[in-house]
Amino acid sequence: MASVSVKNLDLNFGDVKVLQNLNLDIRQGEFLVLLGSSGCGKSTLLNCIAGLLDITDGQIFINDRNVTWEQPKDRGIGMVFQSYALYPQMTVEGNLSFGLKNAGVPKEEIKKRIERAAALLHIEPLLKRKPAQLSGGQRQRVAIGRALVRDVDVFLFDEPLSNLDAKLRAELRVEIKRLHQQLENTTMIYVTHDQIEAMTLADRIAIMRAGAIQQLADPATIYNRPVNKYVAGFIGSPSINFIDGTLEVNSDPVFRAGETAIELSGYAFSGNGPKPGPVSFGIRPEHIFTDKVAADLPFQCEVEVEVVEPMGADTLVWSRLDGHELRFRVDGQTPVKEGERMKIGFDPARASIFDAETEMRV
Amino acid sequence: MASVSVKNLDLNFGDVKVLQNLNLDIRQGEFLVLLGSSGCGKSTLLNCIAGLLDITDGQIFINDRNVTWEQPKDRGIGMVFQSYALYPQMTVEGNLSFGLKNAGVPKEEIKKRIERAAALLHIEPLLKRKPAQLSGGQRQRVAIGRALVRDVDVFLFDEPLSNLDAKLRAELRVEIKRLHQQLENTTMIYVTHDQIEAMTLADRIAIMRAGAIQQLADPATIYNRPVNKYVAGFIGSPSINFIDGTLEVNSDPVFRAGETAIELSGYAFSGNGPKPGPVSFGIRPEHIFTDKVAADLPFQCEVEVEVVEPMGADTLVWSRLDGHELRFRVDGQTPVKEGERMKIGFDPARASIFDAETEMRV
Amino acid sequence: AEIEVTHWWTSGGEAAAVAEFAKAFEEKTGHTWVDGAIAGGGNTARPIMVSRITGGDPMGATQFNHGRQTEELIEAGLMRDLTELAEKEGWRDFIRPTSLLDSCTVDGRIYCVPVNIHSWQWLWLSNKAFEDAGVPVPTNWDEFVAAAPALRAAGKIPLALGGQPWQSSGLFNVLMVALAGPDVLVKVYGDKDTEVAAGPEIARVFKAAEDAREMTQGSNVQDWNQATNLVITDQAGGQIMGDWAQGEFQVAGEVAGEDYTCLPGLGENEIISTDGDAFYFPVTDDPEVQEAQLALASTMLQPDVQVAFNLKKGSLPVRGDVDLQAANDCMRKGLEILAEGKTMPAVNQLNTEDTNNQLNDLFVEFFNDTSITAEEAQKRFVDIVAQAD
Amino acid sequence: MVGPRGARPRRMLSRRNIFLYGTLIVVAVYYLLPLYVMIVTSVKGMPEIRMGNIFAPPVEITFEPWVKAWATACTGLNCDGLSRGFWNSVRITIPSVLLSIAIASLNGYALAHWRFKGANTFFTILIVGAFIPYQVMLYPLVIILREMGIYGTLTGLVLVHTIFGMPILTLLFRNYFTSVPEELFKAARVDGAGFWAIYFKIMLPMSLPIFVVAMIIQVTGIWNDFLFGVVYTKPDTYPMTVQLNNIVNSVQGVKEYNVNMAATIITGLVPLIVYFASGKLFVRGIAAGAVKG
Amino acid sequence: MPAHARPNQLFRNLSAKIASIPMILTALVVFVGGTGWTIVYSFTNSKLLPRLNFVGLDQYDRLWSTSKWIISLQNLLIYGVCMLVLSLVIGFVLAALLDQKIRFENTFRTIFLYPFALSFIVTGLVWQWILNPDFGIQSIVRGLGWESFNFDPLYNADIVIFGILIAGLWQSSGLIMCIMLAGLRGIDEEIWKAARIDGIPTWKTYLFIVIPMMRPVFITALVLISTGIVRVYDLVVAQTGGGPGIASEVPAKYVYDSMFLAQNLGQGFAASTMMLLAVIIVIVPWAYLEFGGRKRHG
Ligand SMILES: Nc1ncnc2c1ncn2[C@@H]1O[C@H](COP(=O)(O)OP(=O)(O)OP(=O)(O)O)[C@@H](O)[C@H]1O
Ligand SMILES: Nc1ncnc2c1ncn2[C@@H]1O[C@H](COP(=O)(O)OP(=O)(O)OP(=O)(O)O)[C@@H](O)[C@H]1O
Ligand SMILES: [Mg+2]
Ligand SMILES: [Mg+2]
Repeated sequence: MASVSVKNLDLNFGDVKVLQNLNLDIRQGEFLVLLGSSGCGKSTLLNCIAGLLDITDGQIFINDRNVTWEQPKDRGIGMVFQSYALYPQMTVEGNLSFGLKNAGVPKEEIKKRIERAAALLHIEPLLKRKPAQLSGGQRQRVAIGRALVRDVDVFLFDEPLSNLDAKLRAELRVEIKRLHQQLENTTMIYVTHDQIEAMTLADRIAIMRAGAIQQLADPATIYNRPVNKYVAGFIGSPSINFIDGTLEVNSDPVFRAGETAIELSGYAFSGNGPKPGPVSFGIRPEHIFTDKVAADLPFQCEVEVEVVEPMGADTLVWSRLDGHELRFRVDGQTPVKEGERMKIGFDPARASIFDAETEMRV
Repeated sequence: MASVSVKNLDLNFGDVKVLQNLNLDIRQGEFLVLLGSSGCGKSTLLNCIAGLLDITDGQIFINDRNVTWEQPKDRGIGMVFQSYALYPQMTVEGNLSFGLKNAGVPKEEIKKRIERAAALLHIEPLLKRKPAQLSGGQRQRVAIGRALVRDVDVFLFDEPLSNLDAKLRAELRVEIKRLHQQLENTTMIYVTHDQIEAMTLADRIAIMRAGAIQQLADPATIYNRPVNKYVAGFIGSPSINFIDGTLEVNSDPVFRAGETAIELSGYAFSGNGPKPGPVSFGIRPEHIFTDKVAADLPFQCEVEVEVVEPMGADTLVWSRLDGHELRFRVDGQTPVKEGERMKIGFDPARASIFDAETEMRV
Repeated sequence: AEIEVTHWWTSGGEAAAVAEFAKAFEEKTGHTWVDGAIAGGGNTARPIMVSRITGGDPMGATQFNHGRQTEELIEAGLMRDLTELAEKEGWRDFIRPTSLLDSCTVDGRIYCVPVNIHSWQWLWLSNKAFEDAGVPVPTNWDEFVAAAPALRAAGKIPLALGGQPWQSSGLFNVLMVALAGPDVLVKVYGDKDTEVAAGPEIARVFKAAEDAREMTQGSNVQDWNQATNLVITDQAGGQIMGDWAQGEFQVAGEVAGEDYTCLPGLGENEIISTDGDAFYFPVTDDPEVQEAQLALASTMLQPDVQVAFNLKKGSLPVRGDVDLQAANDCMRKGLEILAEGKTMPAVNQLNTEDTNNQLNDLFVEFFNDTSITAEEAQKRFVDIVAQAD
Repeated sequence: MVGPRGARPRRMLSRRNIFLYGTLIVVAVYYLLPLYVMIVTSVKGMPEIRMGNIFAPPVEITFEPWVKAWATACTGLNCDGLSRGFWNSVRITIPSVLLSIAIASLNGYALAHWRFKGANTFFTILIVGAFIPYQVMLYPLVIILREMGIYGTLTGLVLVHTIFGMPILTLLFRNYFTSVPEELFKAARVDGAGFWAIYFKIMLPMSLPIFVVAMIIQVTGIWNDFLFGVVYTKPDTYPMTVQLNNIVNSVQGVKEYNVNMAATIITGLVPLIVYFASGKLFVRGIAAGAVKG
Repeated sequence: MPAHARPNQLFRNLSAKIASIPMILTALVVFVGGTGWTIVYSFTNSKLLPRLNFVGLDQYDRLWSTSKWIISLQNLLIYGVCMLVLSLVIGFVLAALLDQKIRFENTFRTIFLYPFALSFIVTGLVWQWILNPDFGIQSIVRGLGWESFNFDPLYNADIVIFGILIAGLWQSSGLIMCIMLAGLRGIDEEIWKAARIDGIPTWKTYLFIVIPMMRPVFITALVLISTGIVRVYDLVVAQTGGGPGIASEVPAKYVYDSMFLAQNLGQGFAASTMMLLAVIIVIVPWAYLEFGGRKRHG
């Protein structure tokens, strides 16, 4: 059953076409993450679903009801904003009850719901405070609570954690995940541009670019089998290494860049199999191994270390393969020096190859 | 040779003592990162060094010259701000040259310096644009360029990257690192609260808390041998696991928490060796291993998986050990299910143990 | 009923005079006078009054200078027709000169009650000032001009003149009557005769005005009664001003003939111009107010009220049949001239306000800017006369 | 180590401080001079004033002029000074201020958050309207009010003040509300609050400073208004400024400067009190309203 | 699933439209209506009462051949330029001085702002008095022994407009100062720090960095000052009544005088139409850019 579905949505601001013929179907209870670079239209899409923007063309259904022209409050949605958007002059309790009072919910019911939400979010002791007296994380929890008490079917989150510092962000991320597990049938649409958030939270991720959805799939697919070069480059941190070269299909397909030739026998080509021509070969830093492990892998070579970035648990090593920048990850304990030569290896089956022209996966 | 040295620095805002008796010596060419939670006085310290704040007591030396009472411009420093602080109505070129023109540097010299800085920062094509026409990363580069052209010995960075998105941040981080390598004798003091930045950039890290420096050491020491519980908890993401219990010193020291006992024969106690009493046992998620690897390690046990957070390359698993939350990292390819029981293990030698009362490392 | 009366009589003598009206009205008729004084002169008050009337919320009665100011309001049917009352009480029989009533008459109907006669044609002189200067008090304009240097030498301003524009044009008009005669004035303003206006007689007046301009240098005051005060306090030799100035002398306790001297027609051409004030009664549909309006109109013309009012105001009564025992020297002079029938129409009755305003602008500029020659000013004067309707 | 230590020494009489405070004090004198003259003159007797020096402190302090200005100064037949118009002014000012602020704030709010087609055109017209001299609109307004049948009533006057306060106030409120984060407004809409609920429950409590600013501008403007007060009312409802005008402009012999000054101060007292009472908020509010442009 | 038609746009956000009715009515009926009415009647020879008696451009002919009108325009130009420049300069300088973390900031701010609470009638009166050569500043200075001192702006036709300017500035610059101060407080602290590190002198920082950044503040101030300038009337009446002679006449006063003193409505309307025309030529394109464009935030 489709909980939210967007059909042929267009949205223009004056002459600027922000969303173009966008289609999206979200199952009930699904956790969908919208991921994309700044300005690609994520917030705009969310606002359209919430009814906060008048769409230019298309239709929006929530629980199979056409809500295209309904008021936000009648759509059965709750929304959490990046800047919290708490009502500064009301207490936490006032913030939570404002929507319910507007809807004419009886007093007792309001009380019950606030209690439940407060318990769920651990904000009982804060109910009498005003937003200014709360820390960032507490504020964000109240903002979530405000959506929660409204007992809606669809939750919209617009970068709810991006104003918080790393530690708090990690904590709240887990809380949101828990919340989703507890509210079984609640659909969540979550905008972010933090990949960790996207990967850890999503049932499915929609990668957006310039108002269009590039790929809509579960996190593993997006991570392992990105449909195009943009998605591949966007997902993963440190980001994927690209090596430009040509695909040769004699008997077995081979990727060739300068001196280097990589056999692609294990690679699962999409569609009609390999076609020769210029391509980009993408391999993730974390799929490149060194030393002993490397020795077992189908492709091996030696590179010179250019920059070393220790990151605590791991160390990121920057080197070059045939003139192309190549980064890879080694254990934080391994001693690596700049200028040193290292043996590396990877399995081409875990790579992603893209047509140089269309940038689509081959 | 000390490039920057701060002696017994006090700084009060009215009655609020922000910095107290702070001492700091920075070698020439060193890259020092100031790390600390919000409001701990990092920016204040930087401003004192720059001469933007009048200190209450103490002395500041730059290149062994007492600059305590000198004007900012005479201290031989360059500074880059979190908000870029570019002059919005001037072109990039104007931004870069304004300070030089005021200092009466000859035209040709200005031109040369701008060219060099622009080349170093890859902003040659932007010279004629205004800040509003630049992306965040480009703006930050211009801000760095503005400090660069001044040909100074000490660079101060106040959270220069915190306004940027993750990807850009990673790129610029590397650029700053390269810059430091290229400008050999230039000292850099860099404020951040992003740990990855701190770990990857720093020669030494100073962890600050409430106006005092908690630990000043190289990244590896800070990561592996934090001097107190605060530093241990502050550094590392996902953050370190703490298990409260007691230290027993019969023959070999043993850590005991409820049912669990961990032998500490490999642990390097600081100071006068182990003293029995209540302690916190800290072990980093990335130092906990599973399955085969775990089997070789000194301490092993079985836990139930509570939450699974896939993060692309790795997956974070939340479980419990004797009632205390325990997180650990497994490879992203490993299939882990919630509710499953897993075997884990770690080497207590890699742990950090803190006195429960003083919170200092034992 | 309560009847709201608006006027701009707020200075000392004026306020005392209007109080007489109010007292008599309330005592004699039992109606109530609600005073709506607006200070700042007709120029401030008039637009307010007109707005009130055109806005459909008129006062019960209002002061206006009779003349052409109200023509349009009457034509628009906003003013009450008093003809019935006038005929019943026989106004035409006792109001003198009858030209006063004529200027209240439009198409044969009477719309206002003239309450006094004010003549512009006076020169007020401070006896003490001349004494201080060691020259005799002049008896005509030429002597005055001749005495000016002596006054200057004694640190006095020979001729006081306030900064308000109407004072400048008034001064000029008085000069014109005195030096060229009332007929010329009627020709210029009444018949808009540009030939006369451009002619030698007026040129002579402009020359005299140049003298007068010289004599006024140094009087840094704005209001007319401040200028009068300069004469009262002997800082100035004299002032050309209407007989309303008399009230100020009286309030200051000065005695005509002893402390000050008055020269009607500047001593050259004794005449009374029949400026004056009149009351109009805007149309209203409240019968009680209507009744009170008639009662007020009638009260204002009653002999004793006329006497009381005009004594305070320093003006001449509009009826010839009253006895002004209490009148002082100057007033008596005026009454005599009036009795001789030496009267002339007021400038207001000849010119529209538009024309008057243009003249005000011309003369205030002329009297303040010594770089404007008499010839230039006359040329512009002729233009204004030519344009006037 | 030797050398400077601690805070950079500051001399109280540094060149910078002398320049800074010197300039401020000189300018402050220029601003205070008229106030000084007004106060000093208002407690002098007429003979002392006539003697000449307006800056000289009073030899003999008398509060006679104040009493006269407040209670006994005459205009025409009414000799009860400013007191006569005081309550009228209050009666005019309160509803005018309230209504004009209510309407302008609603306009500003609608313009900031509920734009509809053409709204900006109307707003532009309004801004241009701010440049029209009041006098030009006197006649058209008389006609409009007459046609509405409220000429000469308090309602009419309140309406006039509302109309003429609208451009600047709307600009002020619009800019202020625009600076309120849009997400707050969106959150409230999702919470089911409509136009009015958001205005009253969210915007209003958040915007007190700007309301205070608007109130000060309006109280000052309306309290000091003479033209509308006299054109659109009747003698028994004339505001205090009409009285003030009468006192100042009725010259009886010599101008009674002391009474004039006293009357002036008394009349200015109410806006001054309102202003002093909310001075701090004023500055803060203007910031929010003006800076965004 | 049924496709819904777009509902009637007229009834969307109905409350907002209802709430805007007063504004729409004011804009249309009062400002557009009143202005249109004024323009129409400027082509008539209306005297005391408006009458539709068309006379073509006669009123305009006369307007432009009247020296009082020309002088009014000149005065407005001088007054306007000076007022605009000086208000901005004084307002800004005072704000900049107050922004130096000085003591008694509150007191100084209050002093500079209090004249705003006084009406023009009052302002005009006090300044008329202080500038009166017989007992104002001039007589004081002469009393101090400097006999040749001359300072009588209100009685000297050449400089009378500056006498009015002194009072006008006194009254309104405080408000501008407040707005500027608020604007200065809104400038990012780090810009200042950056400039100090670059070694840029304070005055240059203000001139080349801060002022360009305060554009919106200057615009708000500009609207406030210029509406005040165009409408200046009370101050002139209270201070000089247009004198000496007609040396301090201003257009708003010309309009008033023509309409109510001369009882020549047509002339007054022609003058106000000219004023409006000037305002519209300057303001409308600007206002459109400033307010007509897209909402700039969010
Ligand atoms: N009111 C508006 N008028 C014109 N263009 C707008 C408006 N609001 C947004 N846009 C444009 O629409 C595009 C999409 O904006 P949107 O806010 O949806 O981006 P986003 O994906 O949420 O970005 P971010 O990650 O920065 O929040 C942007 O290019 C933006 O400039
Ligand atoms: N002008 C000031 N007056 C009073 N207290 C101040 C002032 N500036 C800063 N502080 C206080 O000094 C402390 C240190 O501030 P500082 O800006 O140095 O923190 P920080 O470490 O840079 O924090 P962040 O990471 O948020 O930038 C804070 O508690 C702050 O509240
Ligand atoms: Mg967004
Ligand atoms: Mg900081």
